[in-house]
Amino acid sequence: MLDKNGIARTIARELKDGYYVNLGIGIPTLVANFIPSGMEVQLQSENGLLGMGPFPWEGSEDPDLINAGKQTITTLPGSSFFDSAMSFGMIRSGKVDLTVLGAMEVAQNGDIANWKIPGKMVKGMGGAMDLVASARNIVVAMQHVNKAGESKLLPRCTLPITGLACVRKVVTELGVFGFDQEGFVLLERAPGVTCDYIRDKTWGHLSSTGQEPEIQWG
Amino acid sequence: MLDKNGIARTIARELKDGYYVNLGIGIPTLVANFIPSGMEVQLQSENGLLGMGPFPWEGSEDPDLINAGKQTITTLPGSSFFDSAMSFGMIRSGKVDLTVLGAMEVAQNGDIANWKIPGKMVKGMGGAMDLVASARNIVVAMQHVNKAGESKLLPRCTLPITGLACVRKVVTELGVFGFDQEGFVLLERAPGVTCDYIRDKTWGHLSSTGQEPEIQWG
Amino acid sequence: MHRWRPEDPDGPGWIWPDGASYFWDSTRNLNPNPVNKIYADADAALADIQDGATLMLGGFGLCGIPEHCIAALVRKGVRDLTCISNNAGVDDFGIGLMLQARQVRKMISSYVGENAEFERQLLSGELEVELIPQGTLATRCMAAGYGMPAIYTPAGVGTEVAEGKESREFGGKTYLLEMAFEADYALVKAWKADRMGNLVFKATARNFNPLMAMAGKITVAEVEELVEPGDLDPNTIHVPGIYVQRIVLGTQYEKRIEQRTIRTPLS
Amino acid sequence: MHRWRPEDPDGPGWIWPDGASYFWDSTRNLNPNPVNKIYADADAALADIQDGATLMLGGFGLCGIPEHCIAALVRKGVRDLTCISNNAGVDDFGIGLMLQARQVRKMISSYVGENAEFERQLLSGELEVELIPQGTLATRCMAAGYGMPAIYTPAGVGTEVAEGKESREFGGKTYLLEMAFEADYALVKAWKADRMGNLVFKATARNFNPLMAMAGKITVAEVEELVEPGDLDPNTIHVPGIYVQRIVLGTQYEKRIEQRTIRTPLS
Repeated sequence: MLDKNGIARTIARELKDGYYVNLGIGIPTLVANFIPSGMEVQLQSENGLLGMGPFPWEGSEDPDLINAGKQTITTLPGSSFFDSAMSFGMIRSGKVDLTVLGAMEVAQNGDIANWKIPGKMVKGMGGAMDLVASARNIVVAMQHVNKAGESKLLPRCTLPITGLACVRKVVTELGVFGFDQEGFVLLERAPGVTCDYIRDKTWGHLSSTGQEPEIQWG
Repeated sequence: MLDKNGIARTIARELKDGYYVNLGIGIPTLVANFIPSGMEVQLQSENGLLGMGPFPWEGSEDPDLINAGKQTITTLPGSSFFDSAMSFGMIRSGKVDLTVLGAMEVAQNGDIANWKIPGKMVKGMGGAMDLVASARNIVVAMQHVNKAGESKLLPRCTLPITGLACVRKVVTELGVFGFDQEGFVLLERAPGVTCDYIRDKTWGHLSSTGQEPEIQWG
Repeated sequence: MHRWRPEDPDGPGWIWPDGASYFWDSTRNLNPNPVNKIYADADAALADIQDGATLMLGGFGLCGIPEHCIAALVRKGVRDLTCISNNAGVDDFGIGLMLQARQVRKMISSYVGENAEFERQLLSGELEVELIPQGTLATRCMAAGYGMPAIYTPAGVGTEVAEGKESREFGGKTYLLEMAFEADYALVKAWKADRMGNLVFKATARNFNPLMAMAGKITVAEVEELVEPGDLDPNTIHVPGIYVQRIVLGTQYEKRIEQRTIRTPLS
Repeated sequence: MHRWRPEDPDGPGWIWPDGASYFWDSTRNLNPNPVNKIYADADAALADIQDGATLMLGGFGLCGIPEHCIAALVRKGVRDLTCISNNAGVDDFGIGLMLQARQVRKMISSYVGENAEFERQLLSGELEVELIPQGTLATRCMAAGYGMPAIYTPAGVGTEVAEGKESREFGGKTYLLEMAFEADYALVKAWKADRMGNLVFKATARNFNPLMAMAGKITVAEVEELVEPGDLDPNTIHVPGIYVQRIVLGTQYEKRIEQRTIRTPLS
């Protein structure tokens, strides 16, 4: 089983030199901690920043400088600020190489639901619908099952969806999953987790040879 | 009869304090010379400048600083540069208070033709179609008749039109013309020109009491 | 600003009354009676806002919000407002203050968390809310400022957001038709302005502010610093003054931080 | 650019290897192997352009044109090009040089005067031309960079430009549906860039350049000055580096003036 940092570290293997990356709130944010040393990756924050840096040191917080999670942050040399229309312009035009976000449910056709639970107060979709409708390369970071023990990898989403057939990869505490015509494809197992266990926790269609390797961080 | 400067000076009476104005190439450009002393008028050049100033002194021409007529110009304090999309954005959203341009023909319903003569090399409409489709307040500065002696104020345009029912006022060497439901309305005569003479040179429908005053520059 | 003098109307070019260069020269202001866009305070700038008005309010979270304009709206007590704003503030700051005073009839936003009073009014039916994808919200503002009546965006295709909306395929991909916003007033927060209304924003406090500044029928910009015409490099202006009708110089900005996150030193 | 070190992956926040502030700090560049967007010259940057490609070329008249890229295209001899550019240069400068070399199959422009060779090729049928209102041209570029498949504009309604195009009424006014451009390459001229590709333009040499830079599948920016990351104030960047794939530092710009107009001293 992976912890949150393990999930983030696994996703960080998707990064390539020169990538522009948008990281959602929660586990996706942790991916920034695992950008390999020497690799150039620029983080886009959809509230209007390219070249996001780490949190500021205490006392140097700038209320005019936050990320999309409304956290105080810093910039790195070569950063740029822009308005929200240009920010979503670069997202819509497919310039962001990798988008990592959380989800409540992912369907075996790549649909994602992550903004609304019927009966609960709806806070809004923020930029999630724009991101999932446009990003070329979407990786979901989430827990494999919800608090009720139900799988979040489903035949189809039961919650109101955020976007259609857009997820390329899912990383949970149990493994790494791709997609084919039939549904989910197990690519790698988390350390110490069996294929049967994963199959049991995955309610959507899952292709597995039973021989998938354990995740390696190299 | 008015000369070119007289036409420009007549149009300059339309200016008001705080106006943003787009002046076309030719006679319209001369309007800038008659902005009343102490009045604040900002000139918009659709290639991306608000706050255009006069031509530069010899030796201080900047090839990176031109107007829409491709002439070297200067800027005034408080000017701003922007890209062509924003420039036409402010035109389309009706932020420019007055647009002055030349024309080959104006029809009695306010149609304008000023970009193309069939059989001649067509150079293009530049920004004219955008301007006439969007500007709230369009004044045409032109000669009343063409070189063949034919009226340019017509029942309908014979040349390919640039925009529909958009002209609010026409100023020629013979007078100032508005529009009503029926067609052109003579508002003022040029000094020394009779209403009958104007009627003779205006082939579109012209309303005139015969008592229109001579143009005063105050 | 310039005062042309028609001393030589028949000359071949434009005539300037003296030989100085005005190119990015901040030291001159020849006009004795400049057009006045500057208002004494936010109360004066918002004096004519009526009940039932549609307002755009800039900001993302509490970052770059027009806090003096919001305070003035609360003082004024204007009601039944429709507010287009990415967020709805927190209970005791930002648009939350207007919610406490029950001045808002409808919120058009992308995310409205962090606000208990908001939730209460929504559940009781006092408040209407329309949730819009953030990029759609931004682009519908931009469309207004750019004179485009509508835009196409893929955001929300196949979701609840698409219900009742026209969709259309371009190049094999489906897009929704979304209309430009119309707002009676845009209230924005800028970093610097000159008296012509040219605006410059700082860091991520830019966000929706320039878009809304360009979209409002009447745009009120509250700013931290007011400079002379020419002090701002014309290459660096985010919103040209043509879009801005009213300017207020604010003082003592609170600029509350919503999530104060700091770096942890290595132990 | 940053090198995160996962020394403390379980820590509560992001960890930076030392205590320095990187906020607008131009003196540091920790990365030993930066991603290379910088090409030796325009020839190298344009080496893969094929016959039949669609190019966007920035500039208004001869102002802000990518003159080194144009020279490289002429040297390369690539043919059957479709060029999206507001103007077509003059006979011996700008796109006129490509016309002389008969490299252009189609021009998409708003105004093509001032070019005798252009006229000759057009009349002889060697060259196709599509004339587009200038604002439509600009906005179709912007649409591409902003991921919008099409825009609505009133320009050209009721004219020849509207022929064969879909029109639609919004709020009682008629608009034409105009498609976003698709271009294989955008060749633009900027004033300054850093090696991340962040671009700054000067005065009215900005014009179509930022729009095309954002629209190209591959964007090549030739610049007058190349600075270190952090030297450009992030508030003042016109085109963020995410849009720019290749950078060329040009030297000895000719920057020809098309209409040299000067002020006449009062006599």
